[in-house]
Amino acid sequence: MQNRTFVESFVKKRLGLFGLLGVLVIVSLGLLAPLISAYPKGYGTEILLPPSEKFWFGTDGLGLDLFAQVVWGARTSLYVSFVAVMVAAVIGIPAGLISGYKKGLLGSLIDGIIDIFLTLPVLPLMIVIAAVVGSSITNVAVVIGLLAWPSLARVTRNSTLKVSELQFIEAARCVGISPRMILFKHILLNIAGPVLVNLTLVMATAVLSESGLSFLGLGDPTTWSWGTILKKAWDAGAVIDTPNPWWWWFFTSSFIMIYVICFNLLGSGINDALNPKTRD
Amino acid sequence: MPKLLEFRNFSMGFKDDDGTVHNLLNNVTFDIEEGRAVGIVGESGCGKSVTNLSVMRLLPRSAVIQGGKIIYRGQNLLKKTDKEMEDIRGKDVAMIFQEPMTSLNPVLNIGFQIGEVLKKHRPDMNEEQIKNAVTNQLELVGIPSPEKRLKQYPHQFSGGMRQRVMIAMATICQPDLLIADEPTTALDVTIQAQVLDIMNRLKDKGSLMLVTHNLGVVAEICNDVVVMYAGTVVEKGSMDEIFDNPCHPYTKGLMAAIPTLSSGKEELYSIPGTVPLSNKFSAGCRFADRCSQYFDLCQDKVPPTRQLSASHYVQCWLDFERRE
Amino acid sequence: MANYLIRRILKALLTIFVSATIVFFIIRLMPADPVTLLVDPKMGPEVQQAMMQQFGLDKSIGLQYVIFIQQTLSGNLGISFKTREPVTTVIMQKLPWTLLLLFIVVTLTLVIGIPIGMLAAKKRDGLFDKFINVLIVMGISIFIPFLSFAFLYFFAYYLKLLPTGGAYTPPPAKGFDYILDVARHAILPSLTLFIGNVATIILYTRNSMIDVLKEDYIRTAFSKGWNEKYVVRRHALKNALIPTITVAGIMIGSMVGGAVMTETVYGWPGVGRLIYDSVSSMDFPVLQGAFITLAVSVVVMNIIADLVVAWLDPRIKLGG
Amino acid sequence: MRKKKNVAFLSALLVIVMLLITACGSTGTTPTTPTPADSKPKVGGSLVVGLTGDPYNLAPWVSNDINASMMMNIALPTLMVTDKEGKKVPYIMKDYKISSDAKVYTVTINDGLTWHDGKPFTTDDLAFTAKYIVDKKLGYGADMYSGVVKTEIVDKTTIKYTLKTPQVNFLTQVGYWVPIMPKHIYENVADPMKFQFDGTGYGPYKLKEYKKGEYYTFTRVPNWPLANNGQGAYLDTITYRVYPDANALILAIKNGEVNVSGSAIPVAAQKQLEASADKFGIMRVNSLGFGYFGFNYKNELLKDNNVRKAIAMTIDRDALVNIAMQGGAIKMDTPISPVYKDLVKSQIKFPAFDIEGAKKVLDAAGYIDRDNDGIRESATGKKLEFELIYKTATPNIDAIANVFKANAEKAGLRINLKPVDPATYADRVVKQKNFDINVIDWGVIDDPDSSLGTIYLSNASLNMMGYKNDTIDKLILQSQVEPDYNKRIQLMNNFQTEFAKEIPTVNAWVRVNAYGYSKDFSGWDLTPGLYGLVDSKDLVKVYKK
Amino acid sequence: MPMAEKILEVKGLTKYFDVQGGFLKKKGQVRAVENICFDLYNSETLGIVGESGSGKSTLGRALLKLLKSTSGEVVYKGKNILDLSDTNLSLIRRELQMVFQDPYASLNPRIKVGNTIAEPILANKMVSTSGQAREKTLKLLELVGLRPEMYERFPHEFSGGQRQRISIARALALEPKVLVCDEAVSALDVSVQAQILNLFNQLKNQLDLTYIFISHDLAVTKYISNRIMVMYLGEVMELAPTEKLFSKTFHPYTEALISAIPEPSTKGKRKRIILEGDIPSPIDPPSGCKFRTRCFKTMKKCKNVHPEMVEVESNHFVRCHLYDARKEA
Repeated sequence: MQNRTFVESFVKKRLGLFGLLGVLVIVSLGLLAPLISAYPKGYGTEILLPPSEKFWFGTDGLGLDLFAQVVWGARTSLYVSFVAVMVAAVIGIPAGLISGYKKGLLGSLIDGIIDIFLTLPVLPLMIVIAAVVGSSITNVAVVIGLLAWPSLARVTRNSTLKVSELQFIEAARCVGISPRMILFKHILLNIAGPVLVNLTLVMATAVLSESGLSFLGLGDPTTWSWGTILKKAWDAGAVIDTPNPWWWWFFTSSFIMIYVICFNLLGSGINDALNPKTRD
Repeated sequence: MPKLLEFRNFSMGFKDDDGTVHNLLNNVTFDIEEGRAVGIVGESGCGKSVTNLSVMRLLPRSAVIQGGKIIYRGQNLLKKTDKEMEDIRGKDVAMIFQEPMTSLNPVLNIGFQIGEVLKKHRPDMNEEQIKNAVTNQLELVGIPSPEKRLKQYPHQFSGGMRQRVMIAMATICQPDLLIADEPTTALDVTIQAQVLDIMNRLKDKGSLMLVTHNLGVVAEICNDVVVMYAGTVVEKGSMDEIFDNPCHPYTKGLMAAIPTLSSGKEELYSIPGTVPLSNKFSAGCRFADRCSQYFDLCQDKVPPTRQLSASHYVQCWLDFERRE
Repeated sequence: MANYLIRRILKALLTIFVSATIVFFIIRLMPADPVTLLVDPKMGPEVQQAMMQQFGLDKSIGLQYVIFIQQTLSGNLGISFKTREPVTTVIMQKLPWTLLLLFIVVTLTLVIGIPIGMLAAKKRDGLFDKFINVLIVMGISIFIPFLSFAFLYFFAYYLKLLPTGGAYTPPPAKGFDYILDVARHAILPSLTLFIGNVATIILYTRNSMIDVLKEDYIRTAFSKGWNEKYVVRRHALKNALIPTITVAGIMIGSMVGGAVMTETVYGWPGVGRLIYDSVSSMDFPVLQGAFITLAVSVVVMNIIADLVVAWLDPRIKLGG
Repeated sequence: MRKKKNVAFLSALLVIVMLLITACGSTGTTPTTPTPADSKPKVGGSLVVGLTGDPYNLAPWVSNDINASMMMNIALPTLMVTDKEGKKVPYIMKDYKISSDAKVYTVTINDGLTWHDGKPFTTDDLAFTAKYIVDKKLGYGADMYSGVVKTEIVDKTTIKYTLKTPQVNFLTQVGYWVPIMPKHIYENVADPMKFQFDGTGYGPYKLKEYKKGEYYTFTRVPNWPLANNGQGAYLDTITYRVYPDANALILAIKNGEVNVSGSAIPVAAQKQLEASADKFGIMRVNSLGFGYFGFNYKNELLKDNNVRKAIAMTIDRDALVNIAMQGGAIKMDTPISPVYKDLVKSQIKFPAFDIEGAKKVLDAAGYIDRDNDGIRESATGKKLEFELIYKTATPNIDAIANVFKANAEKAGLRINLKPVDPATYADRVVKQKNFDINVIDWGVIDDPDSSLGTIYLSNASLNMMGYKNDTIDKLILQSQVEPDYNKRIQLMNNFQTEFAKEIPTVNAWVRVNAYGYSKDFSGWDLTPGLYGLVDSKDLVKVYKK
Repeated sequence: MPMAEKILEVKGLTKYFDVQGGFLKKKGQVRAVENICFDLYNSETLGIVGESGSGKSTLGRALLKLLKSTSGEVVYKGKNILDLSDTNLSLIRRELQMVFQDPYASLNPRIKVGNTIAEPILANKMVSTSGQAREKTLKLLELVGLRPEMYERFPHEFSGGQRQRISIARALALEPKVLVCDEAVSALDVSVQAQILNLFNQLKNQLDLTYIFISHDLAVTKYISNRIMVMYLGEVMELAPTEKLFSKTFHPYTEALISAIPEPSTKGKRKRIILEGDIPSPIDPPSGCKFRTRCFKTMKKCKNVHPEMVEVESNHFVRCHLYDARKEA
């Protein structure tokens, strides 16, 4: 769509804007974590305190501030999402571009691989790989990225197919623009929208995957991620305990949901702004 | 001759995202007399298709009717209930669409899709009768071995054949008014000839409202012509009047700009600029900024509609010779 | 159609082969030596050797792979490191439970999700649609363990209405009581997976319905004089179902993923839970077998979805 | 040779235990909640036992797994059990005699026992077990029986084992650890690893039906001679149900789906059960095992006694026990577990928690933070930075590691946490001995002298530290052959003095094992042992109110 | 018409497409263009007309090597450009350029129109600095009737006619000798179509261009072309100077085509020849003469024998069995 109207129509979609706002809040939480609160480490004596002015989200079983954990967890979640997105993008975008643009054996080979990977049950595979590579947050992020690329590649491929049918690609070939320029300038510029939308979705699902893996005990327990906080809470029985230290799991769970919702909203906001077809 | 359909100062527009309504059709007024074929001519963006859909009341959701009437056999269609409209559609007024590729449902066989019209409007007919009627209708529009074709799906038909199916579907209830929206635009010339031939044979059974940008097609089929520009009727009259004595600068320009088999090699007349978008219409004559005979008044005030003969009208500030 | 089916099955076999290969090599990439797990240091070297031989660990990776493929093709998934049972036996005990769960969830999702999506599309931009849109965003953002906690806490612990885990109360009752018992146990896991997946189906149904309603042939149908109800039912439904069913087929892959977490939290004795258990105990043959089983189920369900699509869509059915 | 064997099998025990999630040994502390005798015992009722892990294999001889041993112990009870004081006493066996040279053991078994399939249970089975286990090299049993050179069946209930070398603890080991194998079943089994054992035993309960990974149901053997004066056990059926984790198990107990926990339950779960004391009871015993931080002597810095001492001084046992372990453990500041009261009377202790003191020790030894990054360096510029490796599966271990890390950093040491899965742990720590510091919750289930040997003897296979001290070696070996108890205490005190000076490991806590049960049932008893409340000899006394 | 020198010789140009039936399955071949031979003379406009499936667009792309031809030669300046490697091609390719059909799709919506024109200038190293490229672009914009300030705008800010002007400017940026116009005015409104047709004529005179004008619109082709080539199912049916083609039509297909066009005039309605049936699929074309299934003059021979091109009069070529005799004569 058109450059100016994109921003306009995005702003008009209030949900997308809300998502963007939420994403910005979480990103700044993550980036500014050191300024917002001290890294929660060691132990404290004020164990399992409910939310108060001093501890906004209460404290956990080690007497550590849960607000600080959530803030630093945001940093990890962003890191995981970002690394996963990078990995997915580095593999998925070129794979999609090539399979969409090159019609020959290479194209259909890559397409076949994408197809197969899309069919695989991703989370079980992720569990297997995560169990094998061991628990480091970067490993987990890379694994998530490695399994997120097929959907990105598929979106890239479909968009590339559509765009490369368009005459300006042929026109560019005709006036002697090199294939590389065509692929990475002419086509990429035009499929940036749907690719971006998919990237935000990968950002969202990456956090779900990381939390899931951490919850299953395949995460990195030495890093504060939302999944780890939940895992600790679950292990300590905080979820079903009576009386219940609900703050231990509630805020973290909420942040996972908010994070995912915000990225999903952002994605669909961008999507709506890019495809005004929903307006009739 | 009795009037079958009358557009009376019909105005409508489209709502954009902000809810602002941009006027497209402005005071559209013309008649279709019984048994006559009217061609509505204009370039893209002049509101031809919207005019069609307004008759059928099948406008998209963002369309807003701003005023006027569409009178069919003395009754304002805009005032009909949905239920009443359903009874009119397909039976009294039927429509052929531009894209035969997309206008047929890909997952239903064409026997069903044609028979459906009868199922709706002829409750007296049983399955067997419907099937026979459909077979006959397919034969009528020149589809070979119709018995076999009934069971087939749209993707098994060629473009020309699909348009024949569309025609069969639209005419099976013998509607009083057949609306055809660019029925041959998507077709090859030799196929277009076939379809025009069929339409010529069928048009005598009722009235025809043919929308097209192809003046040749109009000349081939129509009795009357309505020339539209940017949502306004700039000129209307009988075919001879419009083709032999075009008055409006736009009509004249249009005629002169088209190379024909009989035209020579001299430079073509061309109208400068392009049809404006609906949110950029000028307050006065919408053709003003492209007009070769433009003067100040054109820009500011909507020109009057002048009657040049019993059937010939033109909406323009210029003075024309009235003849009978 | 036959041709289509053959090609479809060939592709499915290829997919299974690739997943088997991936998981085989990934497991062998593991830094820790599986022998450490398998063999107690107290065992004499000859016992260790015998055990390694028994599990084929003494052979080269390439040879192990060839043997693995041969055995897999003959339906032999090896022997569990831990229980020494054939992996096929272990999996066959679990598979019905997973299939039961998936069957319930897929049925519920389609039966409930599709009508809601249709309705939302029909009443597009209306209050109901807006409400559904909010639910969709929530639904696709669900973190399954969180949902499971909430259900477990509320229904099982707080209200004491439903059992906390397992698939039935042991020892199993007989006849109808057994079915009832299983049904009670299945409620929470099904509900969890259902909520986690129905949003996707609603979303896709709604979007594809909206797209279909914009098609020219819908306008054609209206131009024949039919009302909205008929047009939606006869003209839009089938067309809108085609992409929805395709997505549902693909979604089963992710549903199986969700099943791992769901089965783990609720102790549902299925293949997902088996995967989790085998990871904790590093039981590679079982892990491998469980994963291949899941891949096969997913692929089979994909084929079923594709066949349904082919049945709905004459363009595929007639090979157009 | 004998010693080597001894060491080998003890190592084996430790590996098994190490691989378990929870340490299971217990000492003779009395249960905290005495069983109220509020109704008459009667036959009937069904009990559901919750497990948090699935038995790998029904045959305990091949499975090496606590869940199988725990569950099958009601079908296959052992010859000997522990009494209230933790002493080994006969159970299936009636009596035994040891020859003066400790080479010949004469064992009599109780009469009237039969296998569940009707075949009589005789000394034939005992002799078969001794031979078969060794022949087929089945698990730790193979090592325990390996010293037997001859078995001699005197009559149906009497058997004589002759050992190659003197061995004072032969019977307490095989008797306590290895159930008897059914000769009539196994004599035809060529490969016991592949054999599917049907669970046929000779105990108070027999296996009725099961579904792997889900449940195992046992029914009462009527008039089992060794329970309740020949009446047999009270409960009609006992079902073991497998739960994914402790939380699910607790929920199930609270829900009434499960009546007793098989394995020890975490502190949070204990609190939940205590919240409804009218319905649930908890019994606790101190674990025989202990938690320690071990130093790898391959690391140049950790080789320095000053560094080890300083680290020892940063360990805040109060925080570990009260915060990290939520009160589910007791402090251990002596080299030998305080459970052994006689051995710790000497009050030989590790350096106390004193961060300032630790700083002083490091300053004095020349470890100073030269580049002001908060971490001290050695004279050669090496940073005092260590990797702490531990198994993720251990309860509370993250918290323990974090408490340790926090205090060590206050003293200018950097600790990098390295949580790993059990396989990697076994690989890196036990096999490769590639780590700096490890922390582990150690479960030991035998006498301190022999268990100490498996860790601290310089050639011990579980001496992951690479610790070598001739004095320690000599003291341990002496105490293993010293028959006099008081002399042994003296030797152990010498050991502790040397140990507290050297600090190859810092021993820090002893976990308290707690088991939850439903008060719908009565007759609960908890003696030290492997199986908590569901030990065969205790479970037969449980009845439904 | 005085015959100028040949600028391009096309010999036996053939292009088949493989049609993939999907995974592991070859469905067949589209015989899009078969054995096309013609010469293009300097400064002429050769019109190519045909209906869908006639292969006219494929021919245009094959000429410019945008598609890899199955066989045949395209000789330009004495060299068969189909044999040239990509590097040598670029020099010659510059002299053969194309204007595309869809003014909306032929410009990259994300690139400013000025850059769209300047990009090929730089890519082909026609100038060394971007400043020079800009200068040249501004001149081109002026040449096609656009204002210089439009350099900075994006395609969506332009109307169809303006976009087609931009496309023309882009093609002209490489200073071509031959311009292939593929349905270059079909997508435009009639009033705008005239503007662009006039521009083509104006540029031709100004720059001494040679056109190959591909269109389905016979009237437009007649207007702009010196010679016309009529194609049907991948083959040339008739090739003649414009005046000759219309004054004395030989091929039945051409005859039908001309008669099928509805004239926007009230005068003298001609008798129309209506061909029966559909255009056959180029995957499975009829045997013998490809037109025979719809031909109103079909003979027995047409079914079995594939007709050859016959020069029925000077410079007037026809592929039809009706004129076999003339060839022999």
